[in-house]
Amino acid sequence: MLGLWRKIRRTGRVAEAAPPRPDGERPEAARRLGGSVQVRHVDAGSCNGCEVEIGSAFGPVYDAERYGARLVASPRHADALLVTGPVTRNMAEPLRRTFEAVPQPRLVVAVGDCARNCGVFAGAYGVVGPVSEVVRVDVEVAGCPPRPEAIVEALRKLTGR
Amino acid sequence: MTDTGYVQALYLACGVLLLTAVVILWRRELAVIIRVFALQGAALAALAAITAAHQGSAELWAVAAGIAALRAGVLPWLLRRALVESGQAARETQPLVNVAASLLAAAALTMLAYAVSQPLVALAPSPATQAVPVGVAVVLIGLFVLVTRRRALSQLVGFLLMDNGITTVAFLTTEGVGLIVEVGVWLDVLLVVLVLQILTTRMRAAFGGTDLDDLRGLRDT
Amino acid sequence: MQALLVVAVAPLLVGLMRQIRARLEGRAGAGVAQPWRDLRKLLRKERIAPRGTSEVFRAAPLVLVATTLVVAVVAPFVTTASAIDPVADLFAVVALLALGTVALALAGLDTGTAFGGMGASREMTIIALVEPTMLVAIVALSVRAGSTNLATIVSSTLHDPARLVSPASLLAAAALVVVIVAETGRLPVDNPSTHLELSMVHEAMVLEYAGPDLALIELASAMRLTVFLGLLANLFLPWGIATTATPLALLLGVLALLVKIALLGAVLAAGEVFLAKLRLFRVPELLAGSFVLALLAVAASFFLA
Amino acid sequence: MTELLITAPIALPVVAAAVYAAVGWRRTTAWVSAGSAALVLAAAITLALDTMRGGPGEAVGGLLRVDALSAFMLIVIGAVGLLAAVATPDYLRGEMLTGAASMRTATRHSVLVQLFLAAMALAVLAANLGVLWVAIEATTVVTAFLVGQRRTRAAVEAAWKYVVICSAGIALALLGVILLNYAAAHTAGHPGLDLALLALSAADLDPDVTRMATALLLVGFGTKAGLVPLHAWLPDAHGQAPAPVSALMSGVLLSVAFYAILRVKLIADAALGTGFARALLVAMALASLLLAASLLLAQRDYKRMLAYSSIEHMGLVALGAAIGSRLALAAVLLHVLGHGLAKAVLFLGAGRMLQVTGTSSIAGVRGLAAHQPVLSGCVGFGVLALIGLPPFSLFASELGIARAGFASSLGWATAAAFLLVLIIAAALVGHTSRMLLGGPAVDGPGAATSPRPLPVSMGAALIGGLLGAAVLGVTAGPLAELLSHATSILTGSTP
Amino acid sequence: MNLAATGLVVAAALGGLSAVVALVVPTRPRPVLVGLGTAASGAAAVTAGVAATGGQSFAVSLPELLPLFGVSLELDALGGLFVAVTGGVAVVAGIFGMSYSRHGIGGRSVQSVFPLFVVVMLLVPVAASVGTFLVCWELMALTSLLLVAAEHRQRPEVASAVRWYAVMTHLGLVSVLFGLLVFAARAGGDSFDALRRADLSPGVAGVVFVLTLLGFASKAGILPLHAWLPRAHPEAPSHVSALMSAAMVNLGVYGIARVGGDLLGGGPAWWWLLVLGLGAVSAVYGILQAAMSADLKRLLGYSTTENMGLVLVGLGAAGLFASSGQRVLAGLALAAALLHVINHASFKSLLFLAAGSVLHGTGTRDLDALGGLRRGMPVTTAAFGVGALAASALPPGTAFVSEWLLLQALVHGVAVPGLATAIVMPVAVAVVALTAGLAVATFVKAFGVGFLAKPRSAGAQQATESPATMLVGMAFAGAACVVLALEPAMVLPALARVGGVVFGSLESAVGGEVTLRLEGVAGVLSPLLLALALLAAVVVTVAAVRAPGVRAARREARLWDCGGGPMSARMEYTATSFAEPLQRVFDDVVQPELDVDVDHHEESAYLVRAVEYRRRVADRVERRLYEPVLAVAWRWGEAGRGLANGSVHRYLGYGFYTLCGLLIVLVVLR
Repeated sequence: MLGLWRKIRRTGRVAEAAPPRPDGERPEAARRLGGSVQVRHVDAGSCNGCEVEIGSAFGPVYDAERYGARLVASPRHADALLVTGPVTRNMAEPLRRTFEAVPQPRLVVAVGDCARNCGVFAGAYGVVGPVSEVVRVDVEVAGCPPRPEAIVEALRKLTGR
Repeated sequence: MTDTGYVQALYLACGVLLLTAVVILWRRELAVIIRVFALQGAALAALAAITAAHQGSAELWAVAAGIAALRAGVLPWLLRRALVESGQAARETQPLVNVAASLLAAAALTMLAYAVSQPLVALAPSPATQAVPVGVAVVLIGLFVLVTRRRALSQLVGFLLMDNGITTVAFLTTEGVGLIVEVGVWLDVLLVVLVLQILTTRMRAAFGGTDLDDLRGLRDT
Repeated sequence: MQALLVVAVAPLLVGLMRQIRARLEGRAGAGVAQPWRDLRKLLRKERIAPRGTSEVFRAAPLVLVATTLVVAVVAPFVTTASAIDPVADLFAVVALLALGTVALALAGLDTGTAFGGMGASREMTIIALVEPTMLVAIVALSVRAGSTNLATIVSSTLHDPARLVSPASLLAAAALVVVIVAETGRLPVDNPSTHLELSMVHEAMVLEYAGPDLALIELASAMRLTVFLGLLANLFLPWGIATTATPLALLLGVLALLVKIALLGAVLAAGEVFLAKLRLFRVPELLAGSFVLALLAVAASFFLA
Repeated sequence: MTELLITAPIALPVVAAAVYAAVGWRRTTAWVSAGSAALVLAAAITLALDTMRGGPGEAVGGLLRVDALSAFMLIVIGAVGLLAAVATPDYLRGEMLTGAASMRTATRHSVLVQLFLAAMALAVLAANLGVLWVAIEATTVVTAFLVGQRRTRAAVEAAWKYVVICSAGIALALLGVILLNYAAAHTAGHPGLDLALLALSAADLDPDVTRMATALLLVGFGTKAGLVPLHAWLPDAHGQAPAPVSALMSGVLLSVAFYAILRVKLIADAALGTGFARALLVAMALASLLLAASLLLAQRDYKRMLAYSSIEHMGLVALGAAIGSRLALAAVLLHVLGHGLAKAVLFLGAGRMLQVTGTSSIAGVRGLAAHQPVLSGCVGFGVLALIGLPPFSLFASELGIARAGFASSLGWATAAAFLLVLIIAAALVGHTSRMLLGGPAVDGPGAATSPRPLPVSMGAALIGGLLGAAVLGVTAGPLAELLSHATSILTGSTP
Repeated sequence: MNLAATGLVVAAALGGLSAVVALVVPTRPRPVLVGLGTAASGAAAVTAGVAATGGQSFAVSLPELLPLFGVSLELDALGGLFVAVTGGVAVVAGIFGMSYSRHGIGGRSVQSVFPLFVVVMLLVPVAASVGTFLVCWELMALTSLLLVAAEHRQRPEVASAVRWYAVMTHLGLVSVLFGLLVFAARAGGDSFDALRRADLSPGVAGVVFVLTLLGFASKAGILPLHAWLPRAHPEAPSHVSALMSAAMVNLGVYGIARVGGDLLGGGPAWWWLLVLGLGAVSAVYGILQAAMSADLKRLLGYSTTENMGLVLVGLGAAGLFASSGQRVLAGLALAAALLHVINHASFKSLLFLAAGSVLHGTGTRDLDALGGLRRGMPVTTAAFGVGALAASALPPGTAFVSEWLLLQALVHGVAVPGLATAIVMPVAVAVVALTAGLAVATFVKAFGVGFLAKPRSAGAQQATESPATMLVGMAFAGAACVVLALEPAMVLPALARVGGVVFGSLESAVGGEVTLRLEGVAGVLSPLLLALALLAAVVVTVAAVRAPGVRAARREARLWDCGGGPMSARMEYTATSFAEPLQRVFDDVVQPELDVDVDHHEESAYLVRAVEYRRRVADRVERRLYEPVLAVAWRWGEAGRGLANGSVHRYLGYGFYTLCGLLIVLVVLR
């Protein structure tokens, strides 16, 4: 325990200084959330590259939480869905249901190229299409996988902080 | 009858009673047993007669006659008839306790009878009461026959042996228990023997024999 | 008034604790007021009635908040002069809080989902084990004061502070801390920020709630935490509490309370950093330990009195 | 008048027997036996009233005597006899249906039953111990063929065992009678074997001889009363006898034999002090209870079960007699009556069960209540009565025995006895509930038989017996005074 | 004739009349008439009981009844309390039975026994002599036995329950009988007055107390003689279960209070420690078994064991305090115990009636097959909810008040000098607390799994609400629960008077009208204020949530099934799975039997075709105590058969050897 305490003391703060608030269009719904966004992550068929980056975005270095975003376990608690990967056939209906489960106002963030336009999986037999073909998408994050900064930036668009 | 003669006759009769009881225990042929039983009946009748002679009582003479008729006549006759009817197996099969042991047991029972009868003698010491233990011994031996003998007929004899013993005690102690009771007792004994005889017949019809070991249908084990 | 204070402070306390944890983990943290922002947002959101749920599901958050509110009103946080003294019994307070838990468990079962049932089952297991510890600890405390009335206990402690360092008091305090951790669903009994349904206890029951209902539940759990810490603070460190109704004393009482709660919260948050969640079936061992502590406390209060 | 009344209970059945012997059993004469039993009961009640008003009465030159105790026993004989007689026609018809009996059998049955009743009446009315012995031995003779009525192997076997064991046992009693006579002959009063005189001059009897006589009498009459050690004829005979006969044997015969023990005990207590007879009776009682418990626990035959239960109840009665206080003896007498009624109902019911299901094995009867509700109800309540539940009078009498036991020096024996009674009750309930409760059997012996409704008169007998026991348990009414008188006779005090 | 006498006579007469009516009227109107008669009889009994607790008394002697003994009756405050409670339960059970009895138990016999059962239960606390008491006690056993057997054709378990019940109740009777008869023998009299005057040596008094305690505890379902209760109560028709569980078991408590307190006049501390210990063990064990049980009525039955255990804890504590001269605390503990008796009667009758309604509506009482009843049976659900709240000792429920009183008594008892109290009281508090906690879990399970969520079987799916009279019966019981929960002060003066009967003059322990104020020790509680505060808080919260800016409308959405689905009832938590964590925690105590059968494919042991999982929580006491006894009895029976092996020689031999032995003894002793 003491060792852990010493390590905490030695390490200090790891979070990088917050970059300036991103500008650009904020979705209408995001305005009504008032600086608090709970996020439910949906893996619609991803190769898990994006998941690793989402993990880093919520890790100590990028610390997305400081902007008022938090990962939650249930879509009922969520304001936004963080969808990764191309939507596979098996995941199309669950994705739609997850979306339905989120109370209004609700937002969808498509994370990664696959979510935006199927990326390398475009046209594959098991793929229905990009996220936007299944549910309405409010914010897109490009990259394969997207950089954590990009994800944080998208989240900041939602929280407005 | 002189007193000495009375006493000797009395003891002789009692001796025969006990002896016949032991012989019944000893022998296996049912026919012999029945004959010995008849002898015992006669001895009993003699005992009654001796007492009657000693007391000079007409009532007792009548009783003695009754005993002679019943125990030396009717009952042995009934038994013999039953034996003849059965036709087969005129011997007692191996008893539950073998003969040697039976005789030893008879000795022990006689000792017990003597021991037990001490107060009976002590109550009114007289030649007659001195002989009471013989009666008690015959009762016990009769019961022993009932417990150990396997033939229906020998059990019957055992029962009658007990009865003879009891009658002996009755005579030796109080010269009978009153005529009505006496007659009632005889009647009962006679009826019991009749009943048992009929049952023996039925048993033979139902079981094909009179071995009491066959009577094991009713049990809880 | 006390209730308003608790309502206002509770989310801040949670925010403070999260902030402290974030700092200790090397993160920046979302700020102390973030829970309030969350609540504001949730209140504005849509209400959802999951199919197949009943009035029990809908009423549970209300009951949960209401029970906590009543406790907040009657317990001596700021002043020992309670508004409704006949309710301010320690047994009653414990039972009220349990009632809230029960309402939530029923709501979890009412949804008919596997998670709801699982959460309810686990929560009930824990509460069944927490209850005896709590009550025995109360006995340990009340033996000194000769009453289970909260105000009486607090004022008697004020009059005789030497008792606080008695073994009975320390043991009872230790037991109560464990119990409070279990009751409020903190580490190591339950991880309030878990995302894995299979490891959830409290969270599993509320998976179906959304919007204002969820807000009530979050608020209530924050309040419960505050109330428990407040109780702990005033039962063992009653200094500063107002014994008269003068404004100055009251102000002092409020300040003292805030400081005590903040300190306790900070300690709790710091402690959590060092702990991992226990396996569910190790929890009874922990609770049994605290039960023994409480029992020892009673014994000590008798033999060492 | 009294003379006539005293002889009536003996004479009436004899007359009835003569009628049967002459006319045979047929539709017109079927109810003669019931009439004779009813008249016996009526005579018994009248005698009871007489004795309570005017004290004991005598007849036939002092050979018969009636006092409150005899009157009470006569009432038991009359009541149970009436129950059995009412159920008999239906029972015999049932037997004829199955071919187990013919008109001749029925005739013989009726003659013998009437003689049986007469013998028992004689036993309780006898003023002389010798006559009493003769009457009791006579019951063995008349019932022997009743037990063997079916002529099956089992029936013959049971009859043989019955006669041999009972005769051997009762012969011991005869020896006892003779020794008592001997002792009596050497007292100042020369009482002979007259019961009343013996009791009066008992103090003069030679103790050693009397002790031996008492032991023999208790063991001997205990044989007929179904007490250990010579109890073993009882389950066989009761199991094989026709139901009405079992009812009479179990309900009355045992009690009549026990009546003899009570009379003997009265004399023995006066001669020897209470200790000797008490010790013997307690030993016999506890042994009987232990035996009944041992054999009831895993019993497989319901008629034998009832028979062992009779041994149990005789054991309890013996315990009560051993305790010997007023309360205990009153309870003993009440128990005798209550047990008579309940056991008669049960044996009659068991006979009917045998006719309906064709088996007397407990395992062979299942879910009887589903197709024979009235019969099952009667049997069920009968068993409840037997284990001593209120409102049946056995509750009151068992309670009385227990109370008296704890108040006496026999507290531990009482406790042991009632623990055994508890075990027996458990066994009885277990066996009975297995037979009666449950749904209608889908297959097996119970289902094969077509439901046959319970004949009216038999039903009347069953329900009447139960009601009688129940009413008696609620209030003894006028019987209470009779009980008090009878108890006074047994304790040698004035009421 | 005062009110107590009139009420009692009327109650008995009405009950008897109903029994007769049941025998003569045709099937159709029978249950209604019997139900009305029973309810009226109950109402009269309540009047009599209340009058008696109010100070009226009534005594009558009927020497003509019960041969050899005579009957004598006397109604005092202690008896009055139990008469009133029994009457109250009879009212609701009677009303409920009017339509409940139509199915399968409308027969003559059952219907006529039912009112008789009520009448004899009313007579037990009125009996004033040993004979009367025992006859009433045993009549109660008989009538209830017949009622338990009522449905024997429908279910094979009934016969087994009947057997257990008959044997155990007889065992209890024998124990009580021994005790009371020894008592009566030493006192030299049969009447309770004579017993009161008796001067027993401590040893004898102890024997009497222990013997009667065993018997009475068995009736109250206390360990280790409880085994009949979880069998008989579930198998009886539900309104009978209510009567048995809410009224009959109380008479066990009555017996202990009457004999131990009133007749024996208190006694040494160890008696009451024994009572307390038995109560504590039963409370914990009962609720643990209830928590494991998946059968609704069995659960309620075990809960009865638990509650009677709590009552005995109170009674034992009261006796303990009384024996050490703490009259205030004794009064408090006794008031707690008696109040709990009343409360338990109210909520347990409600719960059993609701369970009966469920059985009526769904045909099953297996919690694992229930669920989702709130839609089909809203009133029943509400009723069970009220009952469950009351039973789980949470405010604002009834049991909370009495357990609070009990805890207060125990807490203040810690301060009483004496080593025994110092050790016993904290443990007792812990026991009560553990019981309360487990009770919460149990009733959350019963209510949540049984009534909420989705139906788990077709029966539960098609459940429809019960007929009006059943609902009215439940409503009465529910109203009693609510009133007792909010205004317990109402019954307290009566309890004080009852306490006076049990332990001699006790000071009134609890006072106050709205607020319960303990006299002599510090402690206040106001259930009414608490409920009002709770209500106010709910109103405030609702108002706050309805504030502008908050959406009012609700959108219906499918359940969150992780996007998969559809969710079926098979995925739900069942009662068994709900109890699983608790079962693991108390593994060592309950010792469940676990069977896991894994069925492999032929090709490989790693390919599993099916897994079968069975768990059975057997009654451990039963396994450790009863099974060996039964085995011994069985062996005894088997061995005993050898005594009758059919050999006539052996039979004669018994006589021969005995005779020889006897003669030898005569020779030796001469």
